[in-house]
Amino acid sequence: MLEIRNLSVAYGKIVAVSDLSLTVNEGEIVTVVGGNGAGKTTTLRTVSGVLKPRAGEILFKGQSIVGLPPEAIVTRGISHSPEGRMIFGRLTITENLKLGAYNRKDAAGVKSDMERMFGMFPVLEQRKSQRAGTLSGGEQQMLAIARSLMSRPTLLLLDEPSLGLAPLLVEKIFDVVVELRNEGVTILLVEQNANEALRISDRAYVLETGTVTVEGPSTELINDPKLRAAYLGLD
Amino acid sequence: MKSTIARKTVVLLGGLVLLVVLLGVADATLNNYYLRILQLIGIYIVLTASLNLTNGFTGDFSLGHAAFMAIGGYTSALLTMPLAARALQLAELPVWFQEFVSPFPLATVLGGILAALVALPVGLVVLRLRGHYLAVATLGLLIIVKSIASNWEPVTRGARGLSGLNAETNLWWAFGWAVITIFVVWRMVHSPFGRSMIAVRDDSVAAASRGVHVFRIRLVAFIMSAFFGGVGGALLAHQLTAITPPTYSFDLTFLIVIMLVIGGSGSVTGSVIGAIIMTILPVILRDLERRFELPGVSQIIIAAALIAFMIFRRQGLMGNRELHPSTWFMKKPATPASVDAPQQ
Amino acid sequence: MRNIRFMALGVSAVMLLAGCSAGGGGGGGGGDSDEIVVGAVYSITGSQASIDEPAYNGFKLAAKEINDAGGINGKQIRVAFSDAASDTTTLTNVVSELIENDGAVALGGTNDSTFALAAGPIAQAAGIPFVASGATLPTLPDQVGDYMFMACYGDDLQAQAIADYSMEELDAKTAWALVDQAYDFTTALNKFFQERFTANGGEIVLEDSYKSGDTDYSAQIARLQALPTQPDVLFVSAIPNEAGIITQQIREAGLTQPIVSGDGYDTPLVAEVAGDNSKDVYFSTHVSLESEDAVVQDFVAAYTEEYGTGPENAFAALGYDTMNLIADALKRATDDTDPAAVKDALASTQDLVAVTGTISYPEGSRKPSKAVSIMRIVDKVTTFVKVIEP
Amino acid sequence: MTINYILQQLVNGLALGSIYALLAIGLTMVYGILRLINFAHGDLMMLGAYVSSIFISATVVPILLAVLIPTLLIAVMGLIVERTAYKPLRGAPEVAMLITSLGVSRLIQNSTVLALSPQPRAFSLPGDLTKTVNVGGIRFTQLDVLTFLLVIVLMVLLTLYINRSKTGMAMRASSENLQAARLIGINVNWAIGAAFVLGSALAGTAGFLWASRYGIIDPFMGFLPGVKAFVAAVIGGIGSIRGAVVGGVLLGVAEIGFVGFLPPEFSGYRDAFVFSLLLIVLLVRPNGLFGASEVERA
Repeated sequence: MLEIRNLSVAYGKIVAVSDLSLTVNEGEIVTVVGGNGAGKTTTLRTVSGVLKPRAGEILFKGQSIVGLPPEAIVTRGISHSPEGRMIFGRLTITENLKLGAYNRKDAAGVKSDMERMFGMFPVLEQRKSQRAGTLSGGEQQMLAIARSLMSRPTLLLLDEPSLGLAPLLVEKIFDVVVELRNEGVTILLVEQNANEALRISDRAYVLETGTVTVEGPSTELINDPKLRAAYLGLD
Repeated sequence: MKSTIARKTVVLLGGLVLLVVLLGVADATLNNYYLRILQLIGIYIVLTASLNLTNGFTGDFSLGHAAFMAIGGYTSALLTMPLAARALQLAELPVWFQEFVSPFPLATVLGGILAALVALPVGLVVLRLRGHYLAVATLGLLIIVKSIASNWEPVTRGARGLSGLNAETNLWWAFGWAVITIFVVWRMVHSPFGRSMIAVRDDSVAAASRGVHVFRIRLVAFIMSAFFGGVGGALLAHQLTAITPPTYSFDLTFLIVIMLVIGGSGSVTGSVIGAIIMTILPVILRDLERRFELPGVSQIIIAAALIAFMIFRRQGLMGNRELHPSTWFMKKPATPASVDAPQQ
Repeated sequence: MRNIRFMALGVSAVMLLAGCSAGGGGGGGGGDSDEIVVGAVYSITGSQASIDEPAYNGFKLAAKEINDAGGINGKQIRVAFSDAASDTTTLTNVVSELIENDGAVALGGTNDSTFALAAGPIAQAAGIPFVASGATLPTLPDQVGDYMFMACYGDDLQAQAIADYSMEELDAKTAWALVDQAYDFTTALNKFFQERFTANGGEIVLEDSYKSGDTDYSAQIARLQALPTQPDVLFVSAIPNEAGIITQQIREAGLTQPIVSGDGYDTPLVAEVAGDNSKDVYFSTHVSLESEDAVVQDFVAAYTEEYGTGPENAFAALGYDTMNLIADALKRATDDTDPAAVKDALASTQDLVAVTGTISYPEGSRKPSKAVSIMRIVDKVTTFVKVIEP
Repeated sequence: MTINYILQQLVNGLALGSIYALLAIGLTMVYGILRLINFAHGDLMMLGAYVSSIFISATVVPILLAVLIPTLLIAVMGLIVERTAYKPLRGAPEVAMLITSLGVSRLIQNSTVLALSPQPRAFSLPGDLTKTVNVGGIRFTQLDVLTFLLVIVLMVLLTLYINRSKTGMAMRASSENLQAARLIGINVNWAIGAAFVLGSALAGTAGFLWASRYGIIDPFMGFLPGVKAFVAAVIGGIGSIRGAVVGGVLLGVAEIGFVGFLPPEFSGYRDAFVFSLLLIVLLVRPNGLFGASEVERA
C-alpha cells in the first residue's frame, strides 16, 4: 500500500533522513521505533506532504505522491495524527472533527462518521460543544485520532499516540489501534513505547540516524536481545 | 597560540594604519561632496553595528533606533551650539546654559550616555515583550520621542528645530566612532556575554534553564545599542548642522534596518557591508534618477530589492558569518571563517 | 577586529567609485566658458513635493526664457538639479554635490525654512550664494550669513498684513488660532500674527494646535464651538495639504466667521476639498495669480504653455523669481564665474520687477521688502482683494 | 464643559474609531493566521481611496460603485501582495515578514507617487452623505452614521462567517496551529488567502470612507492609520474580530477625548498618547480585551 524508496530529507544542511526504504502492506500495523532524532517524525511528515524530500520515491497504492500538497494526500486516503496531538484547543470538539473531514464533500457521510467517532469515543460526545483545550491529555489523543479518521483514511499515520499518557490510557489507545485495523485501516505507527507497539504490530522497522538498521516481523524483533537492550528499554 | 594572537595584533594594527592612511588620502584628495558621503558611511556603520546588538544578536527586533539617535542628536546639539546661535534660539533656557559650550567629543559621549540612560527604564518596560509586540512598542517609543521633540518648545524649539551648529563631524570622528563601535560590539559578541546573547536569541527558555540571566542580557544589549545610537545621532546632527524632529524619522530607522538586514543580522562585518552598500546605492540611484529624470524610482528600487532580499536571501549577504580578511592575506585558512561566529 | 581591514577595503572601493563618477560626471565644473551652472535645490518627492515641484517648474521656466533670449553675457544657463527628496540628509548631500561636482556658481531653492537652515551653511562655507525661494523665516539670512538671500518676504510681513486686514477690514477684535505644530513656517506665522493682533488691541481667545498629518480636527473644532462667545475671526496656520480639510471641517460644523491665514492657504486644494464650504476665507500671499498686472499674466501664460497647467500656487512664481533674481545678479556681476562677485551683485539688487512684486534688498539686508497680496475665497473662487505695502 | 460638548466629542470619536475598526478587522485576521503585522495594510486603504476617486469624479456612476469597485479591486490587490511577497516567506522568522511588509508599504507608496503624483488630491463626495446634520446640538454626517452601522453589521457578519462557515473554521484552525492545519489536509494557503481578501476588501472600503470623511487623499495617507489600526487590534485582543471593532472604536474615542478634554497644549501629543496607550495595554493585559487567554506566542 505504501512504499518508500531511498528517501532522503534535509532541513537546510542538516540531513534528517537518508536513503530510507520502508513498506506497509494493506491491513498491516507497521511500527517504526528509534531514538530521538532518528528521523521517525520527519519520515511521517514527508509522507503527508508537509516536507519535501531531497531524493527518493513515495508510492501510495502504486502512485507517486511526492510533491503533492498535504490536502491532496489526505484526499487520497492518508491521514496523519501528529506527535503532540496538535488539536485545535480553541475550537470545539465538534469543530475539530469537522475539520478532519475538511476535504470531504459528502455531508451525510461526514455526519454518520461523526456518530461513529462518538460511538468509539463516548467521552467526546459528552463534551462535544466544549473547547478541545479543556480535554485531558488522553481525551485529546482520542480526539486527535478521531479527527484523523474523519477523512476516512485507508492509511493512518500515528505519531507517538501514547506520549505522556498514563499506562491505563496507553492501553486504551492501543486497543483502539487494533480495533481500527480490524475495521480495515492500515496503520503506520511511530512509537517510543516500543514494547507495547511491537506487541500489537505485524512488522517493524528500527531507525537509527535517519536510516533503517533492522527490519522484520514484530515477534522476532521483540525477542531480539540486542534490540531489547537498545530500544525497548528492557533487560 | 601565542603566535596567532601576535598575528592578530599585527593584522589589527596594520588594518588600522591602512585605514588611517586611506582616510588621510581621501581627506586630502576628495571634494566635500564625496567626503560627506564617506562620513555618512562611518555614521551608518556606527548605527547599524549598534542596532545589530539587539536586532541581530539578542533577537529583540527594535524599530526605535531613531529615538535614541534623536536623544543623542538633540543632547549634543544643545551642548555644542555656539553661544550666538543660542542667544537667538534658546533664550528661554537658564543662564548657566547660556555660558557653557561643550567640546564636540564630550557632547557626543554625553549624547550617547543620555540615550543609554533613557534606554534603561524604557528597556525595563518594553523588553518584557518580544517579537512583533516589541517591534511595535519600540516604534511607539520613536513616535513618543518625536512628539516630545516637536512639542518641548523651550528646549527643542519644536518644529523649528536646532540650527546653526558647527559642522564638527568629519572623516576622523565618523570613522573613529565606527572603529570604536565595531570594536566594542565585536568584543561583546565574542565573549561569554555574547554567547549568552546568542543563546537568548536562539532559545531563551533553554538559555534561562542553563542559568543565563536572559532579561539582564537583553537589557544590557538594548542599552549598549542605545548608547551608540545616541552617538550616531550626535554625529549626524553635526554633519547636518540643523536638526528638526523629522530628521530622526521612521524612515531613518527603516534605512538602518535595511542596512542591517542586507548585511546580515548576526554578523558584525555584515553591518559594515550593509552600511556601505546602502549608503552608496541610494547615491548611485539618485544619480540615475537625475540622468533619466525619474524622481522617486530609487525608492521603488530599494523597496523592491528589500522584498527580493527577504524572499531569496533573508539571512543577508553575510548571514551569521564574519569576514576575516586576515585569513585571505596570510593564506592560512587554518580555521574556518565562521569558527567563532555565532552558530545558528 | 580583523575586519578593520575589510573596512579599509570598503573605503578604498568608495574612493574608487568617487573618483570614477567625479571624472565621468556630466561635464563637471563651471570652467565651461559658454555655460553658467545654476543649482536648483528642490524636493520633487516626499512631503515638500506639493510646493517644491511648482517652484522648480517656475525656476526651469525662467532659465528657459533667459536662454531663449540669448542667455546671460552670451552664455547659456544650465540648471543643475537633483531631487532633495524632502529629507535633510539627502538635501545636504545634494547641495554639496551641486557645488562640488556641478560647479554651480549660485544656488536657488527650498520653500521650507528648516531645510534652508541646513542647506544654507554648506553654501555659505563654500562661498556660493544661495537664494531661498519660499523659506519665509525672517531671520534666515542673518542666521546663515552673507551668502544667503531670500526671494520671498518674511513671515512677519505676511502675518502682519493679514492681522492688520482682519482688524481693519473685517472689524475683528477677537480671534481663535489653530496652529500646525509640525512646521517651522506655521509656528512662526502664528507667532507673528498673534504678536501683531494683540499689539493692536485684539485678543486671542483660544490657541489650539494639531500636527500635520492629523486629518481629524473635530476635537479642536468642538472646543472652539464650546467657547462662551465666538471669536470674530478664525486664524488657521496650516500648510497647503491641510488648508482645505480644516476649512471644510470648520464650515461643516456650522461656523461662519471669516477664516484668515497666510500663504499656506494659497492652494487650489482649499476650493477643491472644501467645495461649497470654501467661503469667507482670506489669506495673505506672495502674488495674486489673478492679478491683471502684465508681468503676472505673462508668467501665467508662459507657465501654462510650458506645463499644460496653470501655476499650481504662488511658489511657482517664487521659483520663477528666484531664477530671475540670480540671472539679474549674474548680468550685473563683475565676473559671472566668481560666486563672490555674484553675491555682491545679488546684495545690490534694486527694483527688480518680479512676478511676486518688485524686489530690492535694503542696505545690509538680504530679505526683500515686498508688498503682500490679500486674497479672498468666495464660493470656490479665489479673488484678489488688495495689496498691502510694507 | 457641557454635556453637549462631551457627547459631541464622543460622536467625533466614534466616527474616527469606526474607520480604525474597519482597518483593524483586516489586520487582526491576517495577524491571527500569519503572525504578520501587515504594515502595507494602510497603504491598501490609500489605494482604495485613489480607486474610489476615479469613480466619484464621474457623476454618472452611483456612489455604490465608488464603494464596491475599490472594495473588490483592493481585495484582489491584497491577494496579489500576499501571493507574491508573503507566501514565499512561509515558515520564515516573523521578523522577515515584518520587514517585507515594510518594503511592500514603501513600494506601494512610491509607485503611487511615480504613477500619479505626490500632490494631494481633493476627494469630494457628491450628494448629501457628507452634509452635516444637527440633532439636538450634536453634529455628524450621514456618512458617519452609515460607517458606524456598517462596522457593526460587518462585525456581526464576519464573526458569523468565522464561527460558522467551513472556511472560517479553517481560518481559526490555521491561526491556532498552521502546522497541524496543513497536516490534517486544510489548504492553509486558501485560508490565508481568504483572510487577505476579506481584510483587504475592508481596507478598500475604508479608503472610500476615509477619503469621503476627510476630503483629501495623498500617497502617504495610509501608513499612520494602518499602524494605529494595529494598535487598535492589539487593544481589542489580536485575532478577535469583536476585539478589533471594540479596540478601534475605543482608540478613536480615546484619541479624540485626549485632544478634546485636555488643555490645547497637549494636542500635539496625540500620537504619543496613542502609543503610550498601546504600551500600557501590552504590559497590563497583553492579550487585549478579547484576546485568547493563552500565553502569547510572540
